Amino acid sequence: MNMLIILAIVIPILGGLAVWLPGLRKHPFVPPLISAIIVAAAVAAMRIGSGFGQISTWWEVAPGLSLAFRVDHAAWLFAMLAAGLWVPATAYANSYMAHHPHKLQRFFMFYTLSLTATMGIALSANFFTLYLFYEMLTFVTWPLVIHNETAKAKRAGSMYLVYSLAGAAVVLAAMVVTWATAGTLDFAPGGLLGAETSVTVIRLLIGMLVVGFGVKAAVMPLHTWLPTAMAAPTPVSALLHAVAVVNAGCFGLLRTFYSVVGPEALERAGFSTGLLALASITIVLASIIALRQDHLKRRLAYSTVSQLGYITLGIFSGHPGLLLGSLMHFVNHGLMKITLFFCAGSIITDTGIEHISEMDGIGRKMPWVMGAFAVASMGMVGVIPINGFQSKWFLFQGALEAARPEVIIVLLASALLNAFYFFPIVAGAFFRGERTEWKAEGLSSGLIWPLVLTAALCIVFGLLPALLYPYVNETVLSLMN
Amino acid sequence: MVDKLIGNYPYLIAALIFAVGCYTVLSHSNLMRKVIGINVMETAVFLFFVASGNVLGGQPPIIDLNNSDVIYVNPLPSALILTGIVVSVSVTALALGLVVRIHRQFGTIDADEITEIRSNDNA
Amino acid sequence: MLDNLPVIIVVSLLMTGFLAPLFVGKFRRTTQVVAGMLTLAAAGASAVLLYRALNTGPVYTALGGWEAPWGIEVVVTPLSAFIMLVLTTIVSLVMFYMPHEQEDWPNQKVGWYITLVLLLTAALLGLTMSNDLFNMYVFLEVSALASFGIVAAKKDRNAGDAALKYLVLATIGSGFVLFAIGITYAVTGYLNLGFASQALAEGQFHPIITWIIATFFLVGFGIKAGLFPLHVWLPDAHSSAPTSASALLSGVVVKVYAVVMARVFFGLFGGAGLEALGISSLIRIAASLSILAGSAFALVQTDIKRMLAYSTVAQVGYIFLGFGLGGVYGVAAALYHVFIHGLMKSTLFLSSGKVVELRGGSRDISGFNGVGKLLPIPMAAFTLAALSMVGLPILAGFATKWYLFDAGLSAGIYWVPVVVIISSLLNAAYFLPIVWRVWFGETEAHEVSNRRVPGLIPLALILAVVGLIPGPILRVLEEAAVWLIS
Amino acid sequence: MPDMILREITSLLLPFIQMYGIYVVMHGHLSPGGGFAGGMILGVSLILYILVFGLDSCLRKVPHRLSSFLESFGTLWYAAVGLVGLLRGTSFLMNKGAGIDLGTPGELFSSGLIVVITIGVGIKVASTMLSLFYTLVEED
Repeated sequence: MNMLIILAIVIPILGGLAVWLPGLRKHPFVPPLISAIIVAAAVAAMRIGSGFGQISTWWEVAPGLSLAFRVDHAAWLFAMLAAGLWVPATAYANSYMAHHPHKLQRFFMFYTLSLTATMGIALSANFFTLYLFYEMLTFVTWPLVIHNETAKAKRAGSMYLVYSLAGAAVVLAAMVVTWATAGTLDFAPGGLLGAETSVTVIRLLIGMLVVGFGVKAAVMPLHTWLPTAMAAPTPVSALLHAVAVVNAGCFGLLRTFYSVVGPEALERAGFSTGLLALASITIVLASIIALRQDHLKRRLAYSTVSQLGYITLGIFSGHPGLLLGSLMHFVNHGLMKITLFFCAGSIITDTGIEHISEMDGIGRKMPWVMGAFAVASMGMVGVIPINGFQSKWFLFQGALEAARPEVIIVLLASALLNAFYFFPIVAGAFFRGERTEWKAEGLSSGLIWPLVLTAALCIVFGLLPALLYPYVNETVLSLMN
Repeated sequence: MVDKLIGNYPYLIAALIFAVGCYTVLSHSNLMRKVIGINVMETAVFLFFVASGNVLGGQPPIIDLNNSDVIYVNPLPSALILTGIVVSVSVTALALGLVVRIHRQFGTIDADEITEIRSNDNA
Repeated sequence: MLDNLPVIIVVSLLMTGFLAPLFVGKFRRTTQVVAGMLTLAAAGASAVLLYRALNTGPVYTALGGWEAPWGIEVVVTPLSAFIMLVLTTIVSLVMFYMPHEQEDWPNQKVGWYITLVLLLTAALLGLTMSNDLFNMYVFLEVSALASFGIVAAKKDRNAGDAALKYLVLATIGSGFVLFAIGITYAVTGYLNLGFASQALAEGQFHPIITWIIATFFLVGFGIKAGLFPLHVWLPDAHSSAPTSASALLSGVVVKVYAVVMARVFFGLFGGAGLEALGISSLIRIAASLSILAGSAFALVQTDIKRMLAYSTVAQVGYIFLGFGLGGVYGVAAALYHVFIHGLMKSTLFLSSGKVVELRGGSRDISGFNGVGKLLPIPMAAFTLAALSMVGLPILAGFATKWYLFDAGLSAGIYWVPVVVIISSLLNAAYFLPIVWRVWFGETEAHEVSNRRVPGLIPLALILAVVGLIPGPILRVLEEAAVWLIS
Repeated sequence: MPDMILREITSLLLPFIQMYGIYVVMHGHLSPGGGFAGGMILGVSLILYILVFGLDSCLRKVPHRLSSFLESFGTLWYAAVGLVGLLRGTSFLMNKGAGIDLGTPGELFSSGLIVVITIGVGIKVASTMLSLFYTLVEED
C-alpha cells in the first residue's frame, strides 16, 4: 500500500519535471500521459490490497505536524475519480493544445503537478497534509489559469489566486483551532472534537471550514472566481471544474466535516438549516444566472456552481441519506461536466464559436460532439438512463428520509432550470438552421474520443447503479461511523 | 518626595539634559546640530553614571598606600564612562566624516533639503 | 581550553579583522579567503559550544580571572551558542560571496570592508555571550559603528545620507540603552545580569523604576532592531548598502539585537515580571504593527531592495511577537525565525543583487522580468526563499507560524493567528508577482557572462533542508528557550 | 599660512604636550588616565600640528599609511598581549594568575601586563585620531 501511495504522489512530480527533458521537446505530453496512467493504475490497485485505513507516515515536518497518507473509502473514491478522468483529460489536452501551441512544456508541467496535489488531498491522513496539498493545488493550477497570458487571463489569475490564498489562509486558521481544541490533527472517523468542546468553538470551526474550502467548492458568495477563470484553456477548465479543483474543495469539506468536526458535533452546532439554505441558494441562484449566460463556457461554469450545491448540500446536512446522494453526484457530476467541457473545447477548436447564440445547427456538422453534449446535459437535468438521474434519485430519497421537504422543492426547481438552460442548446444545435457563418475544419480524433468515452461512461454508470451504489454506501457508513 | 528629588539633583539634571539632547537631535534639520545633540545626550548619560558612583565625602580613587582608611568614591562608573566616552568620540568622528561626505555630495547639510534632493532624484 | 573558546573566537576574529588591511594589498585573494575560512571555523567552534552547552550546561568564562560580579563574565548558554552558530554560518557564507562583489573595488576599500565585517561579527558574538550589561553596551556600539561603516561603503550619495540617518537614530537608541543600564546600576549596584536581576527581585523597588528601565531598554533595542514605529532608518540603510552588507544587516544584525533584548528582559525581569509590567503586551502590539505595517509598505515598493528591507521590518516583528508571547513555544518560534529569516533574507538579497548587477544597477522590480532563464540557479534559490517567506507548508517559514499560533492560543491571545495569517497573505501579495515575473516574464535576450553567485547555493540548500525537517532544530530551540525563560 | 606667533608658540608647546600624553599613557595603571586619555592627547597634538603647519608637513612626518598601520597595530598589540594569559593556560587577559610578576604597587614598572596593554591602546587611539582627521580633510 505504501508503495502505491508513493507512486501516486511522486510519479506526477517526476512526470512534470520530465517535460523539460530535451528529447521530449516536441512531445511534452508523453510524461504526463504516462504518469496519469501509472497513477490511475496505482489508485485502482489500492482497492485490491487490504491496506484500507493503514496510515503511512512519511516524515514529521514539525512536532505534531507530519506528512502522512492513508487510503480509506472516501479517499479512494476521490482518488479514483480524479486519476481515472486524468487519463482522458491529458489525452484531450494534448490534442487541444496541438491547436493552441503556447508554452506547452510549462503547461504540461503544471498540469501534471496538479495531479500530485489532487492525489495528496485525496489520500491525506491528517489535516496538515490536506492543507499542504490544498495550498499546493492553488499554486500549481494558477499558472494554468493564466496560461494564455492575455490581460483577461491575468485578471482571472489574480482573482483565482486571491480567492484561493485567502481560502487557504482560513483553512490554516481552522487547522490552528483544531490543534488548539483537539490537540491532534489526524483524521479519525467520528471527528476529533470531544463531547466537552463548546458550541461556539464548533460553530467557529464550521464557519472557517465552509469559508476555507467553500472557496474552491464555489459556495455561493465565494464563487466569483470560477466563471472568471473560464479565460483558461478548455482542458484546464475541465480540470478545474470536473476533476481536481472544485472537487478538492468538496472533498476538503467532506473530510473535515466528518473526520474533524464529526457528525455529532455537526448536529450539536445546530447549523444545518443555515448551511442547507446556503447550499440551496447556491443551487437555485446559480441556475438562474446560468440561464442568462450566452457564453457557453460561462454557462457551464455557472452550471458547475449550481451542481456543486448538490454536493455541498449533502455534506452540510450531516444526514446519511443526503450524503449518499451527494457522493453519488460527486462522481456523476465529474463525469458529466468533463464531457460538457470537452465538447465546448472541441467546438471552440473546430469553429471558434464561443457563444450559444451562434451554435444553431452545429449538431449536424459534428454529431459525435453534440451527441455527447446531449447525453451529458440530459444527465444534468436528470433524465432516466443517464447517471445524473441516480444521484438526484438518492438525493430525493435522502431528503424524504431527513424530512426536509424544502430540499425536494429546491431540487425540483433546479432540475427544471437545468432543463431550461441545457435543452435549448441541444435543440438548437440539432434542429435549427445555421444562423451565422462559420466553417468547421474537421476535428482530429484526439478531440473526439475522450468525450465520447466519458459520455459512454455516463450512460454505463446510469444503466448499472451497482457499479457505484454499494461502494458509496460503504463510504457513507464509514464516514458516519 | 521633594526632599528626595532635590537630594538626587544630579539625576534630575541628567534626565533633563538627556531630554534636551534628544529634542535637539529630533527637531533640528541641520545635521551638525543633530551630531551635537547626540553628544549632549550621551553626556547626560555619562553624568548620570558618574553621579551614581559618587560617595559623599569621598576622595578620588587614587590609592593612597600610606593611609588605609580613606573613603574613595566608586571608581567603577568612572572607568565605565571612560569607555563610554571612547565610544562617543568614535561615533562623533564617524558622524562628522559622514557629514563632510554628505556636504561634498549634496552641497548642503540640511536634512530637509537632502530629502528634497533625493526625492527629485527618484522622480 | 574549551572554557576560553568563546573568547578565542572573538579575539581571533578581531585580530584577523585588523590584519586584513595590512595584507590586502599584496595578497588580496588570500585575505578574502582567510577571512571566510575564519568565520567558517568560528561557526564550527560555535557548533562545538552549542553541543557542549546542550549536554553539560552553559560555559562560563570570567575575563582576566575576575569572577562575577566584579569581573566581566561571558556565558554561553544553548541560546547564545545557537545565535552564534546562526550568525557565523550566515556571515561565512556571505563572506564567500564578497570577493565576487568586490572585483572592481580598490584594495584599501576591500581591506577596510573585511575589517568592518569581521569587527561586526566579533562584536555581535560578544554581544550574544556577554553576561555583563556594560560590556553589552560596548559591543552594541562597536557593532553599530561597524554597521554604519558598511552601510556607507558605497560611494553614491544616498548611502552617505542613509548611513548618517542610521547613525543618528541608532545612537539615540544606544543612549536609551545606556541610560537604562545606568539606572539598573544605580538602583541595584550590579552590572552582571544575574546579580542585577536578583537585586531587582529582592529590592522591592517602586514599579515605576522597573518600568522605566524596561521601557528604556525597549526603546533602545527597538530602534536598533527596527521595531515599528522606530524602523524609519532601516529601509534606507538596508537598501543603500552593498549587497553583502544588506544581506548581513537584514539577515543577522537586527535580529541579534532583538535576541539580546529578549535576553536582557528575561534575564532582568523574568517572563512573569514582563507580563506584570505590561511590557509584554507593549511588545506584542508593537510587533503586530511591525508585521502589518512592514508588509503593507513592502507591497507598494517598486525598488526591490527597499521592498526586502521593509519585509525585514515585518519579519523582525515575528521575532518580537514570539518574545512578547513568551512561553517555550513563543520563544522557540522567535529563535527559529531568527535562524530561517537569516537564511531567507540573505538568499533574497544575494540573488536579487545578482539581478540588479545584471540590469546595470537598476533596482526596479521590472528588472526581474524573465531572469529565470538567464540565471536559473540563483532564481530558483530566490523562489525558494520567497515562498518560504510566504510560509507555505514544508518550506521553512511555516514552522514559525505554527509555533506562533500555538503560543498565541495557549497564552489566550486570540488575535495572534489573525495577524500572522493576514501577514502571510500580504507576503504572498508582494512576493508572488515577482516570482511570476522571474519565470514567466518577457525579457530581451541578454548575454550573461557570469552566472555564479558564490555562497548562495549552500544558503538555499540549508533553507530547503530546514524546511523539510525542522523538527531537530525546533527541539534544540525549545531547550534553549527553557534556558532563556528560567 | 598662520602667523608667526602661532607657529613659534606651537613649536614650543608641542614637545610638552606630547610628553604629557606619553606620561598619561605610562601612568595609566597608577592614576586616572591611561591609554585612551593619553592617546587622545597625543592625537590632538598631531592635529594641532596639522592646523598650524599644514597637512603636507604632517603627512611627510606621519604618512597616512603609517597611521593606518598603527591603528591596526594597536589593536593587534592589545589582542596579542591579552592572549599571553591564554597561552599560559589561564584565561584571556589574565595577569597574576598567569604567573606574571606584578611588581610593587605604586611604582612605574608594576602591575604586570597592564602597562604594556596601555601602550598599545595609546598608540591605537593617537593614530586613529590622526587617521580620522586625515580622512576628513583629504579630498578624494
